[in-house]
Amino acid sequence: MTPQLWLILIPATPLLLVLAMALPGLGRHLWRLTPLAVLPALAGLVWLPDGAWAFYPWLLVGTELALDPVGRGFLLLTALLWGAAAVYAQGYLGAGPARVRFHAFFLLAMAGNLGLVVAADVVFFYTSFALMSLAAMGLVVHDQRFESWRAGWVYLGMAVAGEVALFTGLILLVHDAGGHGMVRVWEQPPDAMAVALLVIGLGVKAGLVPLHVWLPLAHPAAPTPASAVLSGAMIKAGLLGWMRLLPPGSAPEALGTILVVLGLVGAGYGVAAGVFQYRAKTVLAYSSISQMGLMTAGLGVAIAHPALAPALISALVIYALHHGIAKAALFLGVGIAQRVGRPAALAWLLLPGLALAGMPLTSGAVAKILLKAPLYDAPVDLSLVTLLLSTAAAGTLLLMLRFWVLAAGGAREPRPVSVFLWLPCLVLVLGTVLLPWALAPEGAFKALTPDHVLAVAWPMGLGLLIGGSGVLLARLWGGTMPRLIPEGDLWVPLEWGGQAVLQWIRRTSVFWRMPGGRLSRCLVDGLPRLWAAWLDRVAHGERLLLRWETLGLMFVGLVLAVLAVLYLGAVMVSS
Amino acid sequence: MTVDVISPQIYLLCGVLLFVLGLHALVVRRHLLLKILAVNIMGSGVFMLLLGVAARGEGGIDPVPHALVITGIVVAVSATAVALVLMLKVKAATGLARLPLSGPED
Amino acid sequence: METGGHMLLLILLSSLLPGVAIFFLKEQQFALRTALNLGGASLKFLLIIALLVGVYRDGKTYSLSVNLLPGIDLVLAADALSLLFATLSAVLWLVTTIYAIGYLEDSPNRSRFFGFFSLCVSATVGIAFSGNLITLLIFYEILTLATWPLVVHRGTAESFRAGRVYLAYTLLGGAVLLGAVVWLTLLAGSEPFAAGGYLRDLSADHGPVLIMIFAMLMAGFGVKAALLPLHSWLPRAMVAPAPVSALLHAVAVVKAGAFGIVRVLNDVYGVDLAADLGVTLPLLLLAVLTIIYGSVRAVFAEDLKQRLAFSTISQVSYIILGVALAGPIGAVGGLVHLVHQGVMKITLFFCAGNFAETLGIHRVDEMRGVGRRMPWTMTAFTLAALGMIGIPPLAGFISKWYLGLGALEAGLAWVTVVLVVSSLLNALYFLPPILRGWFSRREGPWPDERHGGGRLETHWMLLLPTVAVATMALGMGLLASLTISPLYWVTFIVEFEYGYDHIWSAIFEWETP
Amino acid sequence: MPWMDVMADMALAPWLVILPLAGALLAGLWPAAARWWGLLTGLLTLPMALLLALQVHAHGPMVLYLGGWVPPLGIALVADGLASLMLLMTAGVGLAISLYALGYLTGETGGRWFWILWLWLWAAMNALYLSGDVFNLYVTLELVVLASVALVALAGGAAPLVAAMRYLLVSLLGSMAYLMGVALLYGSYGVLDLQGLGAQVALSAAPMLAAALMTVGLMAKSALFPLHVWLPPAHGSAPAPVSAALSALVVKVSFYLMLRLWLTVFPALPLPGLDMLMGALAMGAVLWGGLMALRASRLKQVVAYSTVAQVGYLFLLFPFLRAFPDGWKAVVFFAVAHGVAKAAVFLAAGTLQRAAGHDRLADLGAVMRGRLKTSFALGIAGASLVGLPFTGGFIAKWLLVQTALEAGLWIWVLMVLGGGLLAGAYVFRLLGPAFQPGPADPGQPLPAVMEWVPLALALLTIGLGFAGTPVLSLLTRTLTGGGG
Amino acid sequence: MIRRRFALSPALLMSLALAGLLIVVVLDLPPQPGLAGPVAQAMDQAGVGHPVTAVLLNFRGYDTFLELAVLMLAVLSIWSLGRRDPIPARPVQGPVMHGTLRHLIPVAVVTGGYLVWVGSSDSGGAFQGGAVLGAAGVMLMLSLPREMPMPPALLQRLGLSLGVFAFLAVGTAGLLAGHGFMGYPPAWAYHLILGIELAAAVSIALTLVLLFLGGRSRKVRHDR
Amino acid sequence: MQNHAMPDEITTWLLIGFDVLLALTLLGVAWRLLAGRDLFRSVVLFIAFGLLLSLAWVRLAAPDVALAEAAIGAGVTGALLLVALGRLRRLENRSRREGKNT
Repeated sequence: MTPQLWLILIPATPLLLVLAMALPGLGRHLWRLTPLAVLPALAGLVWLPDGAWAFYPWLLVGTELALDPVGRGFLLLTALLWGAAAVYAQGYLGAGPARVRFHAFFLLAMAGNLGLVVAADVVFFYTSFALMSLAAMGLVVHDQRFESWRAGWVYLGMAVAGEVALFTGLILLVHDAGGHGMVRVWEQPPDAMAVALLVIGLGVKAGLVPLHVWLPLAHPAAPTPASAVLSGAMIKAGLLGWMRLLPPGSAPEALGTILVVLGLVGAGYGVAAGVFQYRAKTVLAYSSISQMGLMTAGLGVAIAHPALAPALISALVIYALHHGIAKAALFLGVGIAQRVGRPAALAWLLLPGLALAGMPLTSGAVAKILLKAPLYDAPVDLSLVTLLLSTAAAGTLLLMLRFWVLAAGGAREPRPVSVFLWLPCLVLVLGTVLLPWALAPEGAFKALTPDHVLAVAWPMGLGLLIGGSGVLLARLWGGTMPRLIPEGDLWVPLEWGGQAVLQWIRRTSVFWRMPGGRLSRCLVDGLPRLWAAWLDRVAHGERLLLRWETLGLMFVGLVLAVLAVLYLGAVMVSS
Repeated sequence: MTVDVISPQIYLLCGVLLFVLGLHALVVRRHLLLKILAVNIMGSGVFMLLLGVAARGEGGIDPVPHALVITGIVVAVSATAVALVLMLKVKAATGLARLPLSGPED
Repeated sequence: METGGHMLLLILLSSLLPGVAIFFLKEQQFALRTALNLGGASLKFLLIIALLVGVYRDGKTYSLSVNLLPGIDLVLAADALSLLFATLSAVLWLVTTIYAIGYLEDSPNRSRFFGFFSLCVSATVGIAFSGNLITLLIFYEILTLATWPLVVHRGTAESFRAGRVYLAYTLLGGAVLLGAVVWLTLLAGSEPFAAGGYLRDLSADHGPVLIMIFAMLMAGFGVKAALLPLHSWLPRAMVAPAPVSALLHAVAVVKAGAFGIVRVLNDVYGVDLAADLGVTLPLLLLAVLTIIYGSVRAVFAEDLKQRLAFSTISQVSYIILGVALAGPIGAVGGLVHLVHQGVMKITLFFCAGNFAETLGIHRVDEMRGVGRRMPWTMTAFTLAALGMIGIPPLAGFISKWYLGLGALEAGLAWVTVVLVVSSLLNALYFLPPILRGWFSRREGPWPDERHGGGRLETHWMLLLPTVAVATMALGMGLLASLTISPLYWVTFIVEFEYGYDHIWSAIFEWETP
Repeated sequence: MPWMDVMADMALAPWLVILPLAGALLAGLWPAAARWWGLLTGLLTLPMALLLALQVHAHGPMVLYLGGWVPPLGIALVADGLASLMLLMTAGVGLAISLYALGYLTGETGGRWFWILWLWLWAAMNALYLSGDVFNLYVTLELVVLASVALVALAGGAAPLVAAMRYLLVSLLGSMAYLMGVALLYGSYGVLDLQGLGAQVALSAAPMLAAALMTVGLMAKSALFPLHVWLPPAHGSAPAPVSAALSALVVKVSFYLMLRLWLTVFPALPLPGLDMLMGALAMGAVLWGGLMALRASRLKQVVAYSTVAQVGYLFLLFPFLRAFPDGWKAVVFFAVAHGVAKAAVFLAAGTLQRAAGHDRLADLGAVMRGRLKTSFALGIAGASLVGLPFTGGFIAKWLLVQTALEAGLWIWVLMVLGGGLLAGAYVFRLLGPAFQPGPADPGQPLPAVMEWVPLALALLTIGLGFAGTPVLSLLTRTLTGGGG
Repeated sequence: MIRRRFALSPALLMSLALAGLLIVVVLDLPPQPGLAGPVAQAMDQAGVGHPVTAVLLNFRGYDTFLELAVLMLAVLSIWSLGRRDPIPARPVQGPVMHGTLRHLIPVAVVTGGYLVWVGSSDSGGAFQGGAVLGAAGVMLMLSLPREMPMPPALLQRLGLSLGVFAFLAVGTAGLLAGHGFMGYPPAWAYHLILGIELAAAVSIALTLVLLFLGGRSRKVRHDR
Repeated sequence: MQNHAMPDEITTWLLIGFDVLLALTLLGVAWRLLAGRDLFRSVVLFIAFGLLLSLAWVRLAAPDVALAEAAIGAGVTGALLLVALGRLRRLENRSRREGKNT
């Protein structure tokens, strides 16, 4: 197996499967094979050497695929999550009428996500990114409820805007670099415009704070397996994009500061908005925003201090892996939690939640420690950042508390949980515990040292304290959580405003007529009448001319006129 | 001979006036017969002009205009004959021996 | 000069003669007509392949010239650009013929339709092979003559109105063009097209005149290319049957205009001279305005074909935008869009025709749930529409990519903003039908369902061409760097015909890390 | 080529008068066989005209002194480029008209009269083209008038008779004006042959008045706006071959004569001023004729008004002549292109009219669909009228625009192009009914020749699209005079 | 009445203007030699003695030929317009008329013949002679019974085209014999001209009669 | 010489006087016939005009033309006009009769 074939198979397998689904007859049953589409990726993880690189001159405008350590981490995450979600979807969707369509879009998005991880040139990255974004639309609106459509439109609008920003940014990058290979792009420091566009374009996907509004809308609206990959794998594409396109050292350092600020704001805001939510999946979505904020901040530090970059990047990979797995486990768990009793539900959800909050012994603790460790080596004092990172863990626990309350509460509809549902979930839950030992054993061991335990434990304690007191207060006053921040926060006022504007436009006739419509209608109606009138006038003239007297007069008159002009001409000539 | 110097001028003048008279009548008179007569008189005017020119010639009487006028007379009578028959046909077809004021509406 | 001219003549005749023969066939002679149609189309295709082989492998030159007036010749010649356009025409004609046979099954006046259809293609190929401006003008006008009967084919009052508007515009354009060409011929003689233009020597004395002529030429070609103030015939011409709209929009009329503009800019004036005269920027602005305007109107159009028509107005101007950027990469983007837009738009029109013919769907809001009933067509529609938006890996992306790069290269970064806005607008009017088609549920019966009950979602002659062109739209993007791809070809044209030297390496010789 | 040399010695020009005249006489003597005499004449005249054109092209203009009497005493026959081109066009169109008439006039009592008069008309036109003497031209002009008036009246009925009467009177008025001009010229210079006059005419009152009278007289005959009113009824109501002959050929005759006069006799007269007047009238003609053609509801009327419009282009002669000595060539090519195309259109219209039994444009759809060949002829020839490419009309339009542009005469460029648009409007209006929905119906059974001849003429217009160079080079062999 | 018809109007004004212009021009015509000189010089080769006849039938014979053609065409045109009506308002038939005619017609024939013959040397010629003959014919027509049996159609047509035909034949013969179209061999000129004149006179006379009758003959259906 | 000259001059002036008179008569006749209302009178005047014209031709030393004019211009044309007028009258009567009948 050469890397040449293997690397292309990683994104191509799901695509080939989609194509096969178009086969008459047999195609209708091929959706069963969806989970297998990640096999080449998994195999690649195992077999492909570091720095595997392949070049496909026939594909697009010349495509490079490669697998570097960062890519390997993300590939693991992607393949694992998509695989798990695919298996889960087999059980979750059952034999619904639109399952073929769901799986088709699922596979397309999967292909995109896998492709962007292995992409080593800008065009293929963008292609995969677009494929993933647009195909995910099919997952978001799958249920065709009003909510899905609303979420879908917001998602799609933002995704397309993001695509366009990304496209423009990439063009600027490529223009500056003179080639579209990633290596080529890295050689050239990108200009500010490109950076801004890339931050925005990828920020949409990564849930960067003002661009995050689609997340809390889309996650609860999508079917559970789709939410899992959306939140676990796809939003990491934004992070990966930043790492790929704005690598520390090449990107301007001011960007780092901006990302740190935006990231931390996002981390805090995610918590603040999340605790006021009433649906478990929404809470998870805000948690994702918050966690992505942390990762963004981490990347920001790396960009601001390129010296710290190697350590921070690998830490971010671990963190992304950890968050992806834990978040996917939680989403899948939500699906199970609705079908089992309250204790069982809590059991499914407890471990990933704690992992997310940074509970020692879980991946969370390891990830947080790895992320924070380089910060202490920074040339400037980053203790504020560190402190805020730690504090965020308290917020995460708070969110998890809210999540547990919501997931375990409410009406239950016990149903048998098939193996397709619990198996992938179980794998992921176990993953949260086992992952650090497999990937970063020394980090995992380091996390067991007391001061580290303490470092991750006090925020949890703080969170527990706030959460507990909050729950107590609620019990005492018998009140419920105030709906301070609606689902989709910023989007809601925007939507109101937009609808008001639309109403106004609809009322004001100037707007809803097609531009130029009135003028053209005026011309279309008026000109023929004018024309007919003129024709009548001409015809009347013709009748007049037809009279012999007119004809004779004209004749004599013309003789005189010709004579006159001849005379004038003669005068002109002689003078 | 002084005689021949002056009198052709008179005929030249007369010829021109006949031409214009005929032309005017052709324009303003409605009856086709009169129009035909007018054309003939126009022609006579031209013939008179030609013969006047011939008579005025320096090298004696010029026979070429005579020939031309004879030819012209014959042509005129041919045209007149055709016009008269056509007039009769128009009269028979429309009941009027004049051109209608306006053409047939389509 | 007369080497292999018979080949070019043969290519012209391969559609002309069957066309003329078809006119005189009886309505019922289905088999013969179909044989003539397909035979002609296939023959043309093969001949063009042979021509390609001759030009590229054996290095032959093909040209034919017939004297028209002293000093003025009718010249047919095959250069890379003409081959590009001719190939596009030939391929799409073949496809459209099949489609049209299926589409017009059992409708009246088919002989007439196919006759004019063939004439139309002959004129288009003539435009492609025109070796000088006069020849281009001649075939351009012939095209007007040949397409009018197609526009009014249905014979309704509405189609006559459309035909009148079409004629008014195109004849006016033709007249202006004639004036311009005559003027130019007076100034510079009837020179053959030459890369880099042949007016350079003239520019010193005749600057303002050349600008004036340029404006007239643009107006003349702009009518068919539906540049901004001259566009409004196009949406009306939508009353024509779907294959006509498809061919009109993708290849024949609109492209003829764009092709003419490309020819004038590159082979008559030359980009340098045009830039010196300062005419490229106004053209660029016009193209930009058209792009935006067409897109905005498309957003407001509820009729599917109308929406596609406005989209055409917008998209064709990309070609003009590309060449007006006056730089090599922009030219690559523009020229490659000539092909890409053709393939994508023909796909869209085929799809619209399929919807209308199979289910009676004419409006965007009637498309709910059509994806389940006609998944193949809907897939084709999706591919082409996404391509139009510029989503990779479809053909439209390649165009936009190089247009964007070309804009940056030309130092006109703001043009990328236009591309962005246009892409957003494209998304605004193409995504709703896609989403409705795939994800909405349909309640109640279709407006007018035909071709039901078969194993396929519609008549195979409708489906096959649709899928074929959709595949092409995908393939042209996905495999853009294959030697047979339009991109490769266009790069060849731009580098070797127009003499830019770094383009090829920038696009096709990648550095291996 | 040897046969060319042999030919050079042959006096071909008289035969072009003798042949049709002999045909006319024979047809008159044996009216029952008139059609065959007509056909024979057509078949003989065309090669003769072709040979003459070749001869002129090869050896330059040929002047033949009749009876051996050299002008100013005698009369000269002048066969130069212009004349031989007009002869050739007349022969070509004439043969087509003859063939068509074979089918059109079967079993009609008027048929034989058509043949006799048509052959006379042909002979008269040929005599006129060849004549080099102002008075002789008058006689031939009268011959043309008498023959064509009789042809118009041939249809019978009130409208054609009134039309013929009006036509006759206008023509006589024009002839008289022309004759007055002849008299004035003779009075001034004492010669009658064109070359001799051209050598003497100087800028003075008498030739100016003569020029005014002759020009306006001929304008009336060639139906220039506003003296065009006699034409549409006459051409619109005559039988199809007659309409074709009148519109395609007879109108050109008086135009030819005017061109000849201004080329040969009056070059000394000043054109500035006159060019503006004539140009304005021409523009009026193009607009007026075009608008009326757009309004007319009957097929043949549309075509007749189209002639009114197209005659306008002919009178661009004056602006062009002022700009260049060679400016007239474009106009002559236009005249030829228009002649062929208009004949095709009128003949096709006749076929459709005969097939449908009427020529109301709105109801012709079925027949147009049923008679594809004819509709095609209508379309192609119409395209030539519009000036669409591959037709003679395009080359003609090109030449007009080129000439106007070369002279910097913008306004005429606009007029030619705008007139083309109007032509486009009415031509496509003509073709419109063919595209209305409905059944195809070939209508009355008709002889095949009535379908093939218009088509052949239409194809000839395409042929003319490639004849620009030879025609122009033939036209360089034209005698122009003046400079006296 | 008359004044009203010729009332002052734009037409009259323009006519007066034209008249004025013409008068000025005509009175100002420069003296010029005309063609008297060339004619006089060529008379010795003309074959006839009278200059007008020489011009008519030799120097400008082509004009005369076409003029005959015009006459013939006029008859044909009239025939093409349809059959004739009976002649209205005949003089009363009676002995006076008859007797007059009986004397007048031979005189006219002789006069006509003489005029034709004398044309070669003095005033007169084919047209005048033909006209006199024609006038006689017209009178005969007027005097004869209402529906006179006309000569056979072919004969009519032959007579009608005799002049043109003779002219054309002689002209073509000249062309073939190398004297040019419308050229006479000098030695034969007189005879040929006289022959043509005679033929022309017959034709003219017949033509005039037929013009007078107007329209094709009613009874004898000679064109079927 | 003077004696001889006097009659010459007188003759000259007489002739000129005759010419003027003839010209005026011609013009007057032409006017009357064109302006008149009675067609028959016009025709008769036209014949007279033709005869006067031939007189004028004689004065202009054109006897051939005078002969032709008298025979054709006045004679034949006159006859043509008269017969045409007669037919016209008959047509008028016929149409009047028909008008009455209907």
